[in-house]
Amino acid sequence: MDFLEAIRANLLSPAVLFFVLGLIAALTKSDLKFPEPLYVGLTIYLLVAIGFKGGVAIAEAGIAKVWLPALAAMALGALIPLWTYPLLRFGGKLSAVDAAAIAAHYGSVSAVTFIAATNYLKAINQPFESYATAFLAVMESPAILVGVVLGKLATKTAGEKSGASIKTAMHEAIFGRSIFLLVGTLVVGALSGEVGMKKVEPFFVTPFQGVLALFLLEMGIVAGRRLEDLKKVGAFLLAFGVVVPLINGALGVCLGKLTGLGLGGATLMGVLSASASYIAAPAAIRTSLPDANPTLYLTSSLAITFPFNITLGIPIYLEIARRLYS
Amino acid sequence: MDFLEAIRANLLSPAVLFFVLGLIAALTKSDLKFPEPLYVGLTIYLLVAIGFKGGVAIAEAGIAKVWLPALAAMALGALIPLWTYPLLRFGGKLSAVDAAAIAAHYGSVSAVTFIAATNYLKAINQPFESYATAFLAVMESPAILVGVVLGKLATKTAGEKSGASIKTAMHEAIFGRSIFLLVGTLVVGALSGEVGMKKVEPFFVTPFQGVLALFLLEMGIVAGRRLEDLKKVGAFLLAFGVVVPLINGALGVCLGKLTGLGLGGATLMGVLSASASYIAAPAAIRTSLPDANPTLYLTSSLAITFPFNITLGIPIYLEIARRLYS
Amino acid sequence: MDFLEAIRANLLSPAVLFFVLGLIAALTKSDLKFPEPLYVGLTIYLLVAIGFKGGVAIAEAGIAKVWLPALAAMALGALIPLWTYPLLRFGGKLSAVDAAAIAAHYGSVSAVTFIAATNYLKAINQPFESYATAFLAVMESPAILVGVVLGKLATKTAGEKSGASIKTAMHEAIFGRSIFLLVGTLVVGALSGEVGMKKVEPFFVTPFQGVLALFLLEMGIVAGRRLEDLKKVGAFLLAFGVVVPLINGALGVCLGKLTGLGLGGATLMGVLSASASYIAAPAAIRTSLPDANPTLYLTSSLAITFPFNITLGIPIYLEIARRLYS
Amino acid sequence: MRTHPMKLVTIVCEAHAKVVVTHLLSEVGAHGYTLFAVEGDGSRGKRPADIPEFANIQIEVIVPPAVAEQLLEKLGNDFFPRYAMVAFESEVRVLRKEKF
Amino acid sequence: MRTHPMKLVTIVCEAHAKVVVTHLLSEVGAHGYTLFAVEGDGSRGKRPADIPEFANIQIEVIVPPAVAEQLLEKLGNDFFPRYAMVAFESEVRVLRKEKF
Amino acid sequence: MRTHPMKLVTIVCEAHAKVVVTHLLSEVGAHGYTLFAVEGDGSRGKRPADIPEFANIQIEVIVPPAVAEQLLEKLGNDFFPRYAMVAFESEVRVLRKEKF
Ligand SMILES: Nc1ncnc2c1ncn2[C@@H]1O[C@H](COP(=O)(O)O)[C@@H](O)[C@H]1O
Ligand SMILES: Nc1ncnc2c1ncn2[C@@H]1O[C@H](COP(=O)(O)O)[C@@H](O)[C@H]1O
Ligand SMILES: Nc1ncnc2c1ncn2[C@@H]1O[C@H](COP(=O)(O)O)[C@@H](O)[C@H]1O
Ligand code: NA
Ligand code: NA
Ligand code: NA
Repeated sequence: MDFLEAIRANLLSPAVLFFVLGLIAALTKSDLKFPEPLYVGLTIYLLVAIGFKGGVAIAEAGIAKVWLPALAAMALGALIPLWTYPLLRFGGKLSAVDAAAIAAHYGSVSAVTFIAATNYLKAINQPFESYATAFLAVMESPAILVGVVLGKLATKTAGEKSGASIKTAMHEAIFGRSIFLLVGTLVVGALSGEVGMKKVEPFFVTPFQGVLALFLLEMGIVAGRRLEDLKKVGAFLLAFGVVVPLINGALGVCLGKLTGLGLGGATLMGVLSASASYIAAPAAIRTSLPDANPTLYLTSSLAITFPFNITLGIPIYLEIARRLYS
Repeated sequence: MDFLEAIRANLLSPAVLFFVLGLIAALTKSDLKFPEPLYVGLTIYLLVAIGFKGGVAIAEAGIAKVWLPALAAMALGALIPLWTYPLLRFGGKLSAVDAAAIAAHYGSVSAVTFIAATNYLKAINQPFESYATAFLAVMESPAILVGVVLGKLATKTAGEKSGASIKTAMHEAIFGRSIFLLVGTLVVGALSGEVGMKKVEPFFVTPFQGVLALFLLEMGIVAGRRLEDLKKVGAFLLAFGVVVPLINGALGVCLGKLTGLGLGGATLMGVLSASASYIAAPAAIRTSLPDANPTLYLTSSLAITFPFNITLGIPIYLEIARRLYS
Repeated sequence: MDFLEAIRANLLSPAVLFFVLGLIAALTKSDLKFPEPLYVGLTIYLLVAIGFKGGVAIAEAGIAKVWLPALAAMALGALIPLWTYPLLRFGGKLSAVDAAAIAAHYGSVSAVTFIAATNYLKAINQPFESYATAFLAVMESPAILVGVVLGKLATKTAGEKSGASIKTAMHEAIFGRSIFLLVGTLVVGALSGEVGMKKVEPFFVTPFQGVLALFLLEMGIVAGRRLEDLKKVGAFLLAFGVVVPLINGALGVCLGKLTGLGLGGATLMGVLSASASYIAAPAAIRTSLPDANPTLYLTSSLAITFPFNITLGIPIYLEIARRLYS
Repeated sequence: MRTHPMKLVTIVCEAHAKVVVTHLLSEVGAHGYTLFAVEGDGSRGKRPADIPEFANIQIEVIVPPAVAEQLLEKLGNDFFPRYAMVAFESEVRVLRKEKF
Repeated sequence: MRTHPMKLVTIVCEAHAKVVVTHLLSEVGAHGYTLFAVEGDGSRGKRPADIPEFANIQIEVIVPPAVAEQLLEKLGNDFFPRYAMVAFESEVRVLRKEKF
Repeated sequence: MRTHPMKLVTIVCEAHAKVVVTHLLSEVGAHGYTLFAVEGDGSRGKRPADIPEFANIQIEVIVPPAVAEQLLEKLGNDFFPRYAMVAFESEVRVLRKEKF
């Protein structure tokens, strides 16, 4: 399957089409929306399913295979803010706190983008290390902490009064809902192993792709509503939201290869480092760096990078991996 | 299978039994009720599943087969209010705005009734054109628009102040949640085709009948609560709610045959034209014709026609189709 | 499989591991929680699924086999408060109304514990009478009524003003959500039989174990939050919450054998009588005996007995049954 | 348009008390009420509202001043000792006084 | 800190009226509103809030006194005869009066 | 029954501010609060409440007048510039003044 064909296959998959339908719903001001508990329920389902499956995969592969790339993933997550911060600060002329906040988002990861990528690889029969979920789990927090520290250094005087301290940010980054669920179910999956998997497979694995499609419908609506804000963020962030993922994606793929992953696993490492958080990071940043403007980081991660990755990014990172591995 | 057997089979299907259980819950004042987000979630699931499946079916059958009966279905939906309005106005001595509102509901359609009918046909192994969902999608709006125009003509002076205009009604009738979901997922399904279907089948197809049964439990509760209002609507509407569906159902079956559908498809066209809307129409009518009394149209569509169709109506329309096709 | 192995198998099952994960979430103050409608939705699903399956099983086994053990189960439920009340009153030095309230909880049953037990039996390939759900359905109310009468007798003068009467308690105990759902779907299942089961099986049976695991995650959070209250209830209730289930469990197993159940069915009867209600009973007791302290009955049933049964109790009751049957 | 003074009584209580509180409302003569689920924190700890049995509800009821007084009286005497609960009244103005 | 008197108008109505009521709010010049789903009981029977189409919503809007009067006027004349609805105003104090 | 005057402070803000606002409440000495999710519209656009991260919450807290003043002061100085937020106070009467 060549590159264009790969893109076409992704664009015409139900998941991406549902996402586009959601965008249209938002743009046509349809009153379609998911009630909040449904959204939360779908999120919990997706995180638990992916975490549990990853845990079972770790149990099978053995920790010996997983620790090195996992450590590398963590380091990559922590380092991304260090190069994106100066770019935003001096290239984009953003305030220090805004630059730190955005950098944190791009170092952290988007679980849904990762899930969509595994889905895509499965659809085109590209095998991958299913313990890659472990990388997702460990990459979420480090960048958030680095970003908060960067932001705090820059606003030492002003921020102390009402913004919660770095300690709060750390608790949020470690025990926050999504990270807790992912890490927790990884462990549960590793303890349950194949025997446990057999019992819960009809719920957590078989209908998974359909649930993801339905969820992306809602994500389309959520992202679509942010499209109005594109004007507010300016041309620099627009370009940033597409180019930086491409660079990070390439970095991730290379690191995946260096740490011994196969073609599929390296692609997923690329997807992770290319993706930007829009759930865990905003929650932590909003409380820790309240002076950062949420329109900037939410719009770039949710309305630019997320749609880009879901539609074009994933096949591109695969293509990069293919060239690297051939 | 003869007629009585067909009715028995329908009455003892889990879906209908769950509906009856819901009625009993309402009548015995049990505190059982579904939380609103669960109700919305089930609705979204059912609409998306039926729309997607219909779209895949259209892709397979080709648009050439679908357009003629779809157009006929639209026309039928638009025409039903034109004959029911005078009946309600002069036969039932209802006010003009109430007559218009009720007429709109009976021209529009009930997705759940349609879904229950496809379920029933599948259960008794009666094949049908699965692109019939397209007729469901196009029949929802026209009657609402016709009904609103009828009502506005009748109340030209009074209604202008706070009732939203025909334009609002049109937006509601086209971009309202349920119609948007149906039409949108039809298109998504048509673009995804069989390849996409395979991915989402375990979620959107396999558990479908069970989800429908659960949903009908809640519909039973909702309809059961309205049973108290039966006294308020009077004998005319009681009879109207049973006889008009029978007539419309027969019309629909005939039209299905005329436009080249098979026995199953014609039955579904009959079910659609016999069914009365209780979701999309009330939403549009309440904003466009606020002077119409909601007790009248909701009670007749939800507490009379819906239970009648679910239990007896569906096997009857099938029987009509059988006689016509034999 | 010997006893220790049986316990290990239970502790490492996904369901129990998810429960433990929930406990950890509560103890680490993670912000993970399920939205209320999701919780209600999962409860409805589990009750409907178990009820429907039980009903189908009754239809197959015939009422002749079911009535005797069902009657015995009812009697057992009604009698448990009569021996636990004096124990609590005089052994535990609790006030009359608190003793009556707690006694009611231990005579009533926990549907989730029962479901976890059927799950466990299935996992270790221990056959059981699947019509045992009928015992669950009939054991919920009697103890509540007995407990309310005990409590009312003790507080005749004070309670009359605002506490609702025994009549209210009876309505709650019979038409309350959970009991209505269970009994209702038992009947629906019995009427639908195998034919109906085939239709809804992919929704109500296949994914069941996975849904249960997810639900136990939330139950772990709910129980974990109550752990703080353990200090408030004192050593007596702590011991009560573990020892009384063991005694009731043994009683239930014996009664199961006496009324002709097999090894699996007797185990389930043991589980039922050992379990304590934390949904239906609190709801009824809070309105009927408002002077009873909810911290006492909720903490003992939810934070002591429920976790004990889920983890150790179930394999123990099975072991008791094994010894009795060998 | 002429508005008329009424009392708005707001009650925050555990969900289990719903039946008895709404019963009390009709007893003292309220013609309606509005109710919704809330989370809360108070002297009896957090009530996180994720399982309906242990949640809080907020009940709002508009009544004439005399009814408000009677309602608060009964709440204070019979309900406060038993249920996790907070209640307060405030002044509001309505359009159709005969409705309340 | 200086606070300024404003009116809080609270409207409880059937969910179907959401579009027309929020439209009215912006017509009379309100700069924002807050809205949530509620259950209710009143002269038109229970509204149990389990299906969105037949639920109640509560709308709260802070406006200057003149706007409140105009709003209640229109509600009383055009909306009360048509929709299941209750509305009332109360006195509140806000910090930034230019916001409302 | 004797009632006592208190202040009800109502805060509508983005859900992300929940932790910091409830922290502030206990800092100024409130003994409890009530909280629920709401939809909203305001100067910063619609907040449709379908995903919890971008939703609004409404927080209601009953406090003695002095605490209310201090609370509004801090909200106005430290929170208004940072968070999407509206806050206002009103007079209420409670039964057990020692509770607040
Ligand atoms: N000062 C307060 N302001 C607002 N709501 C309160 C306050 N104190 C208590 N509540 C509410 O009343 C419920 C019961 O209070 P308590 O009995 O103190 O736990 C709490 O869960 C809160 O929802
Ligand atoms: N006295 C009242 N106090 C508070 N809310 C009320 C009152 N009367 C009616 N309501 C609310 O207003 C809605 C419509 O009232 P009605 O038109 O009387 O049915 C009800 O469903 C309640 O939510
Ligand atoms: N005039 C108003 N009346 C009631 N609520 C308001 C008003 N203005 C704003 N709000 C609420 O406060 C939130 C934040 O307001 P804003 O910062 O203006 O976007 C909105 O989403 C609304 O929920
Ligand atoms: Na990243
Ligand atoms: Na029709
Ligand atoms: Na028991």
